[in-house]
Amino acid sequence: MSVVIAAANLSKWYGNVLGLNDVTLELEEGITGLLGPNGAGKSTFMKLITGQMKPAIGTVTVRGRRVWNNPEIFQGLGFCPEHDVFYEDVTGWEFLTGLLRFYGYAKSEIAERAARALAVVDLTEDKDRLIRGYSRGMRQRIKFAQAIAHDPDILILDEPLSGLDPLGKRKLIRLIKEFKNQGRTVLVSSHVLPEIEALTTRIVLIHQGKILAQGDIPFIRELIEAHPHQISVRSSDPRALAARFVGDRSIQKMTFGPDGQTLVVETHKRDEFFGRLTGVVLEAGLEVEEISSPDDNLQSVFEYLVGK
Amino acid sequence: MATVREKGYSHWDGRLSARRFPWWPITRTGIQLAFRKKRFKLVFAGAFVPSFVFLVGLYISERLEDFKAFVRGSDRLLNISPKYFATYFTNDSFLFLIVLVLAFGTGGLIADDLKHSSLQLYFSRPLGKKDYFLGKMSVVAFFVLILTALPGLVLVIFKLIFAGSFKFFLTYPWLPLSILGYSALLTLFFGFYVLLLSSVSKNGRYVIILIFGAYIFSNVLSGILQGIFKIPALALFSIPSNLQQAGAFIFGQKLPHDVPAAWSFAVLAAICGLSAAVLNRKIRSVEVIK
Amino acid sequence: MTASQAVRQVFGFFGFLGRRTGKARVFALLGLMPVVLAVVVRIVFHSRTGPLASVFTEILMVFFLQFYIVILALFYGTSVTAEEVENRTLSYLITRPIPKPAVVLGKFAAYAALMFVLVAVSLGLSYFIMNAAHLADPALYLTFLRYLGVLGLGILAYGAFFTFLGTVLKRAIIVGLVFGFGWENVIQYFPGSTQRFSIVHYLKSLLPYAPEGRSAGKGVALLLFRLEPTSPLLSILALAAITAAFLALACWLFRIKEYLYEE
Amino acid sequence: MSIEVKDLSFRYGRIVALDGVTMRLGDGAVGLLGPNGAGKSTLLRILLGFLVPERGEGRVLGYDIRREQAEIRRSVGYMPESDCFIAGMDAVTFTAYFGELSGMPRQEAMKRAHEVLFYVGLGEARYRLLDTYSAGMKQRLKLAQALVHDPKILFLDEPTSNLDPTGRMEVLDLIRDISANKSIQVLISSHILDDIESLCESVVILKHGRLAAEGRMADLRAISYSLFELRIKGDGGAFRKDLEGLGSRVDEMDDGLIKVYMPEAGDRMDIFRAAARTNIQLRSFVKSQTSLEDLFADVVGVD
Repeated sequence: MSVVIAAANLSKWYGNVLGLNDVTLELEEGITGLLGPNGAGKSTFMKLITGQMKPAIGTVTVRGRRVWNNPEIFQGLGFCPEHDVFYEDVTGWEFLTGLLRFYGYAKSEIAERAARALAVVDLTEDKDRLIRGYSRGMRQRIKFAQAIAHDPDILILDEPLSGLDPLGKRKLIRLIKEFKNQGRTVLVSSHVLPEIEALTTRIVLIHQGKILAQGDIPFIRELIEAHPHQISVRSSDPRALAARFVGDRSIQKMTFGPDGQTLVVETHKRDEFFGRLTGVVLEAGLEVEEISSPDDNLQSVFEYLVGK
Repeated sequence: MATVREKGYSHWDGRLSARRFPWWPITRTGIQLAFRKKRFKLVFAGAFVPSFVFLVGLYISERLEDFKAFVRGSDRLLNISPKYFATYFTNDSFLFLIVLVLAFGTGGLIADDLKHSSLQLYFSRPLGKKDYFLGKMSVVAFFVLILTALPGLVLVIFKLIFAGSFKFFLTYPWLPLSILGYSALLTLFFGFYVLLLSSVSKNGRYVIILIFGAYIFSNVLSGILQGIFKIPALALFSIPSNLQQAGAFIFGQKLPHDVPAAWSFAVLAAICGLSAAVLNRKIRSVEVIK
Repeated sequence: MTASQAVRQVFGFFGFLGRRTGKARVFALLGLMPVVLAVVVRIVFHSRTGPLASVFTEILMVFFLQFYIVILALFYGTSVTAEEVENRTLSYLITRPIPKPAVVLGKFAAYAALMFVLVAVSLGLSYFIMNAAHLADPALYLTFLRYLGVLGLGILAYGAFFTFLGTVLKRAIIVGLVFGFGWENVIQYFPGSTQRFSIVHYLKSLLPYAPEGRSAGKGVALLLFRLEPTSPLLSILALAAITAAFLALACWLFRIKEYLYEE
Repeated sequence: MSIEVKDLSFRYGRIVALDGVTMRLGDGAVGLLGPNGAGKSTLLRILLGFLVPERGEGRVLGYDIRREQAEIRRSVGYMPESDCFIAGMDAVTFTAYFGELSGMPRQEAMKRAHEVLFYVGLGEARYRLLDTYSAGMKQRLKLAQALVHDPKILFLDEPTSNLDPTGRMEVLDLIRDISANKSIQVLISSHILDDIESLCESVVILKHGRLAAEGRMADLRAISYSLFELRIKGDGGAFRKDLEGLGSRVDEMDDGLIKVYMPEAGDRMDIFRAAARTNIQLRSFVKSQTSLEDLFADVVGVD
């Protein structure tokens, strides 16, 4: 896994508004989720990588080459802007072939690439309709098509799933994964964490202009020592179950759920707890309906690191 | 007895009622927003210059003897008669200043709502399309009346005060009525004219240019046509000429262009009709939620 | 991809796109107005020939020179960069393997060509209809080509200046309006060399009528009113310099500017 | 319940938007789902009286949607999907303005505006000009203007779009608080199924203008056979063989999730006994039900 996109002590602000503050980061192949609260510097980072902004301090490089005012890196890089904006008075076909002019392809190759991109996002039958008449899902897919038409090996997507209905989301998630499986690099930014979780487990969390966390979600969750892990057990007699664990030193806190069936346990030593749980349940003869870890998802990781 | 305010959402104990003028808040807010625009107060104040000039004219006309030497040729202008008021109401700079104030102050009335798609907020309230237009139009009415009826009547009052007698009023009792009539005409016309152009595009700047452009272009066009063909009826192309014709008629003065005044009234009415039709079609409820 | 290829591709892209938007049709309609006028004049004055026709041509030139090309250049010039920023379609262009200046030059060239076609068609129709009486006379064609040349240079100069304005200012249209219709008209009343600080002065100096020559009616006076012309060669050089300078400035600015859509 | 429609149909020219929809919406929060173009916004527009249906009729809060439009709109709060505000105004005057347009006296509207702005979390930013508001703040502002006149019903169109994760949680809590115990009926149209899942008890799914599914979420998602999804720690092989010995089928997914299909008569605790025998840690144990996304996919068809 070689480093594809690298930022070294990257800082950027405009006026007195802080964008990024001394970010050092290396992204490899595969899908990386970029997330952070509004105004955390997420879109500033996206703009710096796609050469729409100049770094104030530090550098950002794609495959070792600086990005600002260095157009040939875009030969191998595709970008999907966040806003739902297009040249509205052209058809899907004209939009793709128009943008493909800038890669030095022959006319025949442009037509062939446009056709292939349309097939990938299955908009072939709509290629001669004006983009003005496209539905939100189709617009998002044509935007994806223009980013992959020149066969780049890096794809940067800014909120690609926003505004799509569940089927549209599924379709685009599958396309992004197929793109990744061809050994390419994808950077996806999104506000809706379940969407990021559907795409990848590798995230970069930016907050107040700094990298707060980077790596696989479960790995990060483990590292968060400050907050004990929550384990929820729904069984026929939660109080009996609780009675058996009261003496256990590793348990920090136990609460009973409003439905009167759930016991939520907080502990630092999950291993130890799970080790004993099966035995205790059988010994007490309880009927267990569900065991789950409510805070083992990206939302709670996000809350811990960013929350108030 | 202790009370604890329940956390979270709390209800409102008042009662919602249909009001007599449901559109009044729209007007009040429209006027406030106009005054909040940068440099609008300056433009608005400037629009009162002609009325001030004519006020000075009134003063001089009373003190004609001491100004005799100074005001050689223009004593003809300074004998105060309905013609004096007609000139005030129909001179070019007066009308142009009204267009200037309306373009800057009320250009965005509908354009801003279209741009920020806030129409759907209006129409998810118990508000008809009629109320929406009435509210917006009375914002324009406010500015036009303040620039026409108010100074007009004030001038009449000052004429009586300066002359120290009611003679003037007795000789022309119908003059205040003409002033009100003509102000009403301007209010109605500019109301429709501004709202029509304001609903044409989302882009505020474009609308301002349209309000100016259409007004000036119509005048220039009719000037060129008359220059080439010398047919008086061509004056009907120009918005200002039509307004001046109507004004001259209302004040019982000689018409500036020898075209029957009825034609000018017809042209102005046609523009208002066109505007009403376009507005009714443009602010359809489907448009409201895109 | 070499810079010149990039410019050609951008030219192709916006040449195609420019024709598509509704605005081109609106300006074509505006260009129709002189043609209609010419037809009407032909019908009304078909009996009389001679100088009267050329006088009306003068009046038309006022429309073209001081209104039509200025409006066209103002709109298309300011939208070379401002349009992409305002509609946020800029990110589609600057994430392509082409230098940013190529976008400005390519798009400017495409819009200039579009404007030239609009003006050529409109001028051509109205001019030849107006002078239909003596089509045989070769001098007629020479004057037409000269008019077209002047308007072409006007499009380039005004277009470049307004492109620069569009790149620098946020409120380019308002400033453009003040310059195009305020400063350019007022300048003719100023004495001496102040006239040199306007584009219209050089355009007027290139017109085929010597000022103090025969005063052929109101039209000519209108155009050449108190004009102290500079020599045609100098005027062409000045116009070329204006175009080149403002385009270069626009390209340089576009290259270093960061466009921040509201965060 | 307050929303009832019978055989509602509407057409934009040739395109059929609603084709004979009949339903009664349950209490509490109701999710309105469907792919783009299924007729969701058309249904909202008809209920709000922006469109007059071709066929069929309906009642909102007892008022007829054709004749008593003003009454419906007085007691309905609508949070539109698209960004909308009025430039040049601050949040308090904006909210009070729309309160007034709903029929509130001016002073009451101003007082209530402050209260509602604090409630949606815009307390400190309520005097700032709306032009300086971020997308997330505008989203909360839309909720505030929908609540200012204390409506009986709330129509929320994509309430959590362009909010950051923390903002999304807060708005979801607000909606939960409103719909749970404050006697306000909430109809939510959203594409983010996780939100609908966490907010709504019942759901309505539209497809091509027809009612594809309607009812309480729990009933719609129940499945007949007992399928358990497990996550374990330790040597899965032995555990798997042990379970198969008890007569249930075991599949292992690529992300480590183990699916156990128990026979009807099987006792779930056998899984625990098997785990104990092969000393495996059972880290997650859930009786599977179709996820809302799967329900949506097979109700609406194509995957």
